[in-house]
Amino acid sequence: MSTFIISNLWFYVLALSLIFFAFKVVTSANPIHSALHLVLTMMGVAGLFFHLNAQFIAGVQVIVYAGAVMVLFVMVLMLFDLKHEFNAFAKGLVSGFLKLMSVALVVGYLVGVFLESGESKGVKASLTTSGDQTSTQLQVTRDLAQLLYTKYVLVFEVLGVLLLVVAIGAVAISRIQGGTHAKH
Amino acid sequence: MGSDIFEFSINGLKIIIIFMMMVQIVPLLVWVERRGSAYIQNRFGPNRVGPLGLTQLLADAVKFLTKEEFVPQGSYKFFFYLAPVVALIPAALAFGAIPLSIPIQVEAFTMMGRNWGPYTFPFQSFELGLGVVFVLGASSLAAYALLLAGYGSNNKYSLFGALRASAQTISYELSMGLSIVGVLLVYNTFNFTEMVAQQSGPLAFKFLGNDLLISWLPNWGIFYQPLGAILLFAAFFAETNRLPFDLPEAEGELVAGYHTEYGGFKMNMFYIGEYGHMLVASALMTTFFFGGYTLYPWLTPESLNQALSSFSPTQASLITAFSLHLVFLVKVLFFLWIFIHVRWTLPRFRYDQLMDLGWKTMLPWSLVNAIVTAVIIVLMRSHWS
Amino acid sequence: MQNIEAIGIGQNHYLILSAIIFSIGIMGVLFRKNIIMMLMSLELMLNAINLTFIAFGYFNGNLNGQIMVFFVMTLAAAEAAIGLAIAVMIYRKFNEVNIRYFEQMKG
Amino acid sequence: MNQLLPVAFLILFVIIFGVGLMYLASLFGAKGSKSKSHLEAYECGVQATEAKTSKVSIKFYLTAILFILFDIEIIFMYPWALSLNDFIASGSGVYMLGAMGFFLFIFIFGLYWEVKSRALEWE
Repeated sequence: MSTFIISNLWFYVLALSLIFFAFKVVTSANPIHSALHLVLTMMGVAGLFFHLNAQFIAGVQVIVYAGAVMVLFVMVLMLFDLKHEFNAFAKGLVSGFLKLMSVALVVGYLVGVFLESGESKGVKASLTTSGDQTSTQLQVTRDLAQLLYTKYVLVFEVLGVLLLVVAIGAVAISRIQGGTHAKH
Repeated sequence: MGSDIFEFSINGLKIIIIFMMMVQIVPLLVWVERRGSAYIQNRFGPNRVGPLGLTQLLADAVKFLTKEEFVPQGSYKFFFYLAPVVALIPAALAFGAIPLSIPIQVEAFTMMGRNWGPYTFPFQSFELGLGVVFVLGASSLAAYALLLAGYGSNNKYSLFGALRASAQTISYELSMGLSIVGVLLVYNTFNFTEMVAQQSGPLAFKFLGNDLLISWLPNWGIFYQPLGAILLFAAFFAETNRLPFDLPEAEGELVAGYHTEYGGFKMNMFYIGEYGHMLVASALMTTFFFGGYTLYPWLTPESLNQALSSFSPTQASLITAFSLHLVFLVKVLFFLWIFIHVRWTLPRFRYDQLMDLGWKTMLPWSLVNAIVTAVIIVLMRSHWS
Repeated sequence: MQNIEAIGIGQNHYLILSAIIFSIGIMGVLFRKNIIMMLMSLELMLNAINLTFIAFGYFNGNLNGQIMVFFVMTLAAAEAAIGLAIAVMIYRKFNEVNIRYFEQMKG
Repeated sequence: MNQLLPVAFLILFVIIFGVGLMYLASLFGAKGSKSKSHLEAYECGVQATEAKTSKVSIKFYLTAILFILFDIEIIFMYPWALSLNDFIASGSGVYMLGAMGFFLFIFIFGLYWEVKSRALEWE
């Protein structure tokens, strides 16, 4: 048992730190603290992706999530200059209890489905057969590209249009002057 | 990191030395900058402290350590102290991923009664299959140090300086990403070592299906991507907040932008971050466009191995590794000198000119560069027979 | 549970981890009152989902999981961008980010 | 695991290096007076006034939003740039150009619209 734990120590260390950071995201009162903990969570998830033979996705996760989306979050939080939030958490015992029950129900169902979905597949052989670690990472990315641009090319084009729509929408939203409470 | 204690300790030592190389480049570059700017402006620069002012660097180091520990009143202490450390990490990670020379092969030898197997030590901190993606990810984290410093020092002007600096950094990351797409089109790999290997031979490319060879020119990336090189180099200036893109620190009321409240060693760490980014930028330019650690006809791994056949294999690989490393350093220092030279010759941009340049000229041009490269590659490499 | 010990980090390890993070994300959305905190917890849930996709992809040996994560990331970033644009607009007009305040929004 | 171990080792070393030298500097540093005016944030002499988020602050987050969207479009170009050569070798190079051409047309149209709608004007 001990050798098993030590050789897979990295997973437990990463998993525990992920859960701790995720918990801090939700429970820290100062929003910028939680934003920074969310960045650390994303870096931890990128580390996990790295071990699941998805190195390119780990890189994309760091570039897109940790490097762009979270910068926007931190920038917006700084613009608002939100100090320490005092009543950050919803009050009310009964509603809190109901919420907890619903979350427990959903997660319990999820874990039940996972565990009973047949025996664990164990550690699968890496997705591609070729040589040492660095070339397999490249080979996985090439297969990913092959799949992305042949089988899923329609999704790829639709996402391009989606990004255009979101760009125009964001600019339009930032230009709204009127509104029910607008002080003329 | 290593199968046994010897390999583990050598790799650990190598990682620390490479990071220390980046940290030690700061006093050297500060000295070169002060002497260089003095030379450009026809004055002497520091020459009081020791010969040619060289020990000025030690004086600066001591000064940094003995400065007063100042934390502005009412600031967020945790962010204030976190920002300089976060400023160091992206540059250190990015510099660790770039190969500085060919790996060192060490033969099996016996020491202390045990025979240690043959090793190969990669001449870089960590050997990654997707080096380019890792470096882009690391450099995209640079915006956090600016935002934290600006927010932590509870000074409304440094907050604006931080917002401006991070807005500039992210808007130039777009054209940097696009010009790197152009480089990827030429090399078809994310791995730096393969890129340098492709650049070590004579200039050879497929022209309308049949191969063309120009033997007196090295196969460097600059001949395939001239526009991409210019755009990437300009984007690096903006990434490191160097002149002519250093407006967030230069506005009248912003005084020193996001690091107004920092003094002493914390300020020095911001400098280490900035000069570290400069070092990474020059290392990337040499690896992408100027053949990394190879110099085609004379100093390539193959030619050196033949020349050193008289030594034992371990010594031969050691000598070739370090001589190629010197080649790499010379090229990097050349680009560092250009960074410094530009700082003292060009005036700085106004903020709206700076953002217009980023969004309205460099981004479209790097887009055009990527498209034209792709079309030419499809034209040239598909076989017409 | 015995066969998991022998093999090492099995698929269920990853799935249980992502279930935990997903539940933390749901609780974040339900319990926090600040709009931006809810968007952040949403990002947390999407990260957990990405982890599940990649774990299934790795243990079944095909790349569909990674392609799916690619698209989920695009949608998550687009959603975060629009969500924050709306949050900034609300903040500029009402100078208040507390979600309970907006129940009386008219029109 | 040994792929990521050097990265973790380097991050740890950088943090220890930074925090250690900062602590060292605080030990050796001169001790400034703790009076209120001494610790006042540097406002070039003027009395510090409360920050009011001005109009210009909207442009910052709009730039960040547009950065995310265009960054994702660049991320989609990386696998394309990587595998273009394999597609050419398998004879479907022009198809790849067409697929990415449409995507880039959307990218260019989005950029053109941003420029024309003066969304990126910094007054």
